[in-house]
Amino acid sequence: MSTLAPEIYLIETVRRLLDGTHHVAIGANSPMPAAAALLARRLGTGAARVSMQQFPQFSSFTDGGRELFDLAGQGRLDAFFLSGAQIDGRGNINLVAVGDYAAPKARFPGSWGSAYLYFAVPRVILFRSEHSRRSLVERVDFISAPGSSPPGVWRRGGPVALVTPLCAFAFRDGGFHLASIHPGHTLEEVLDQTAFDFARPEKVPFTAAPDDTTLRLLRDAVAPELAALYPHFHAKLFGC
Amino acid sequence: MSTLAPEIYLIETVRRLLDGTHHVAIGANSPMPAAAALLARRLGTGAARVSMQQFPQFSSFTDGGRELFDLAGQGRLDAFFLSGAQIDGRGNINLVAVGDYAAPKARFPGSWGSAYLYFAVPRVILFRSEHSRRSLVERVDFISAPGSSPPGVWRRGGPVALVTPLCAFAFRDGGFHLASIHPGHTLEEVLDQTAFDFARPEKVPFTAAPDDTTLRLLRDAVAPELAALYPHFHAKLFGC
Amino acid sequence: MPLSLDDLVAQIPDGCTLAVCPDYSGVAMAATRALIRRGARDLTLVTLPTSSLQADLLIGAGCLRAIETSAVALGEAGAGPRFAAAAKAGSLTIRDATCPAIHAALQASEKGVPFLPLRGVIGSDLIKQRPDWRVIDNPLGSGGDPLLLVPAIRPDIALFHAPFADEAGNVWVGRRRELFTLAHASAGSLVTVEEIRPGNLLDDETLAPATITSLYIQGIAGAPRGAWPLKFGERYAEDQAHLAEYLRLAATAEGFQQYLERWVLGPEGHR
Amino acid sequence: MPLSLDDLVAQIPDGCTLAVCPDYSGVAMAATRALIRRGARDLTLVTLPTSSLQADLLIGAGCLRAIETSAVALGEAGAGPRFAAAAKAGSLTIRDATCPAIHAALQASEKGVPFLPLRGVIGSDLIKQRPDWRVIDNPLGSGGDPLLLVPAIRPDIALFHAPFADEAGNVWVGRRRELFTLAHASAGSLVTVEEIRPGNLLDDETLAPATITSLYIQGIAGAPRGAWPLKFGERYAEDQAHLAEYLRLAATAEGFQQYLERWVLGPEGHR
Repeated sequence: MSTLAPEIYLIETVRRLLDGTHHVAIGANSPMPAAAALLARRLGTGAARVSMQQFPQFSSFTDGGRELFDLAGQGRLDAFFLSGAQIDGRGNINLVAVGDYAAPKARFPGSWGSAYLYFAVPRVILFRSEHSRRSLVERVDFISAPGSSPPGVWRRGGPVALVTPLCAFAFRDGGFHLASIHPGHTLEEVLDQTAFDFARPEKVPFTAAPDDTTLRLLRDAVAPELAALYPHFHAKLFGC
Repeated sequence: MSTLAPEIYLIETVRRLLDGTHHVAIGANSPMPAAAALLARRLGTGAARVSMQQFPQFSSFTDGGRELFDLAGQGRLDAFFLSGAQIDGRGNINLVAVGDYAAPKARFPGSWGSAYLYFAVPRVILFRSEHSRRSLVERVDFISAPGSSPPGVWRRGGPVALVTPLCAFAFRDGGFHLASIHPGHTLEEVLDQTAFDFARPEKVPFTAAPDDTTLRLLRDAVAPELAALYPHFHAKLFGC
Repeated sequence: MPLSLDDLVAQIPDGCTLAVCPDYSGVAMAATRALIRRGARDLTLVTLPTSSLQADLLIGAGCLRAIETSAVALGEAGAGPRFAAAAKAGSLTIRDATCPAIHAALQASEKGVPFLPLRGVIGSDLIKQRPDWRVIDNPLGSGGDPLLLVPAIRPDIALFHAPFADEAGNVWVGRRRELFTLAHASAGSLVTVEEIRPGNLLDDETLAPATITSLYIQGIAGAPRGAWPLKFGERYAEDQAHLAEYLRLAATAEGFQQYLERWVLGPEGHR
Repeated sequence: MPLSLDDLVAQIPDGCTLAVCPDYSGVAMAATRALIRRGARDLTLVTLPTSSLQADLLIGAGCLRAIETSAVALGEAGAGPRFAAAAKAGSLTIRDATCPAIHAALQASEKGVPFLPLRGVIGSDLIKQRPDWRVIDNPLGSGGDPLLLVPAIRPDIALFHAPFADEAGNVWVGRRRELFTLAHASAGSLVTVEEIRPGNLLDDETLAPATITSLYIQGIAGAPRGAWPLKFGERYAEDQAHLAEYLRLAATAEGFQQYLERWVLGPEGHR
């Protein structure tokens, strides 16, 4: 098991988070979510339909750029992935700026569709490739999209989990709960690198590895698909 | 001049009402407005673009059934034609029912797009093929679309004229003004057959015939176009 | 994957809201006859934005509880005869609308919002008859600017006829873009097609732009000349003699029954 | 009928509101370089809904007074460098939005209504920065249902790149349906195309459905590889080396000037 690449744990974690979904959409530059969704689809555990607009073979949109948002509004999208330059303990994400909005210390591209999709999609999986006190903050400087809403506010979904290179958090009751730590990492590391408070069980399990069937499917069926979409990621993970 | 078919006067009347328009749309089963618009286009006096959705060669719509309404909302439609089972002296039109709405004496198809286009199109020309006290009433039983609106109500246009087989009315200040009577008809006839009050000059002119150039263009250039669209109307007007 | 007509219309349950389209879009007439044969009841029919024979037949056959429409017209003859008769008898709930209001109501559903605003209509008696419509003062104006809000309509099923579908369940509709809105706005779409083509339409960048993807399609049945006796785009014209016969018979309840027995319930109905 | 690039961009007056689209739609980069060469000033740029190099170049070259956008991003590198620099310096009015809000604002303009409602967004700090947006209690709800209203945006000009146009001034855009909304919502559209084809696209029932008609098109210029160095659909990929060079140079104001002189103002800019 020690021979498994760290990415395999991320893929398996996200694959499980997609259990029972039908339609999963994935944005640009997202090799890990793509691998997880394609694996779920092959296993038949979820993501029967995977939409990735930037790849023609996975783009089933024919009504322009608004179709993703419209179909999410119709309830036709079950899961989506978001991230944030900053993510805080209440699940708020910041894709805009650090510091004062009017004179920021750092400026990011913008909020994209987050302020809408975070509400419209039942299951939003947060993924942050940098696990640090700079990225996982106590309170975001700008709320691009809030992690939860007061009663009465229309909201079909929101964050269900936050996955990082160190661990996976579940999101419930407005906050994060440490669900598992990836093999090779420790609770101390997680506590040290996370600026927000989170709940945790007395004994935090290690993130489960995929079983043999899943692993075989990943290597035999998903890897070739992935090679066509994300050659660098594929090469890193499976060799050339 | 006595040799001109009555329809020629209608066509010329409507042709002049389209002076200076750019985009004119015409609904189904409207041979006379079609002839007038095509004539204006040939003369260069108006209707440079004529949209008739039911004829492929005149259908420039590629965004579905809503495009007509959307482009009217954008201000891209200059003139349109409407009618009514009943039309009253305030320019209100009724396309729904005669008698009590809940238990009507007569029921018509419905309001179509009138309740919107009457507001959105700067120049709406009313055409009614039956000039009688039954069709031109004092007060409509049901207002599909009102002829005018109180100040403050968004309204880009409305009725400019009502053309019938007997005469042409102009619409201004919320009511109809008799503009001309078609040759072969009389003021007494108009007064007798119209249930609503209307203003009139001391001496009501006869409807002008098209000049020779216009008449030649109608026969040489517009008639062949018309033959392809409305063969019966063309045959009646120009012989087979 | 393709269903029989009977299996297709079996997915239209009694009491549901069914959305249909005008002649120019492609009307699923063969499926409509199958729906009448299966004895559908209590449907609410929504026409985007008008209808002709389809609505009139469903009304005459007693399939409808209510209709939302901007017009039920048959050619130059005026109102559909069974529609007019039902209106006079008060035997059908009629929600009179205007074309762009129905477009707006379905676009609201397509976008997942509770309503869309619509200009015009203020002062029309339609508003008096539509307690579900709301006139508010434009919240982005400076006061005194009445504005109509049209609530979203979310049909259970959209039913229409299209030129062709592929084996993957995608449907090509050409210029008939209103069918995209109809499919997006409805929970599921049932489609009859002239033909089913091999392969996947989305692989063809010329055909893909006018293709409604399988995401929205609940069932497809092959039905060559499935819009008869109505026209279907440039493919076939309306059967004028048949429609004249319909208008003649449907003028009375007895005549309509005769029509129904011969052209819908009887063997000719399977045409 | 086709214009030169210079004549095309001469129709974009200083101070106007210019609407553009993301890489996947087809960005008129050659025309953007011509626009910078003509010294455009005080433009308000609206991106439906995001932009990359185009917005960053226009910002760096000092053409913009304001931008409304959901993101200005260059590849995986994050924010456009000149966009980020202008944000930090406070030298550009930035109206931060979220993608579906810009779609809604342009659809409102397409439909001629003052606003469109949008679900979500409640509780986002975006609302604090957008005094033009309004949150109301859903007038069709039963109270306590906050709903965002996004006002219509009516650009003076839309500018984009498309595969081909015809001699009649119609433009084929394939699957890029957002360009229909962009063209409908704007007072006029200026388009660059890879090629101009003889005949009339509307005569071809396969091509017509994905064709924006001449009614909306104000001017067309031929510009083979007119999206370079960005990708253009399946026709060509982005010039990764060039974009890397841009990112390297545009990290500083001086480097950006160097880029501008070589790749926009100089002879290479006419590429």
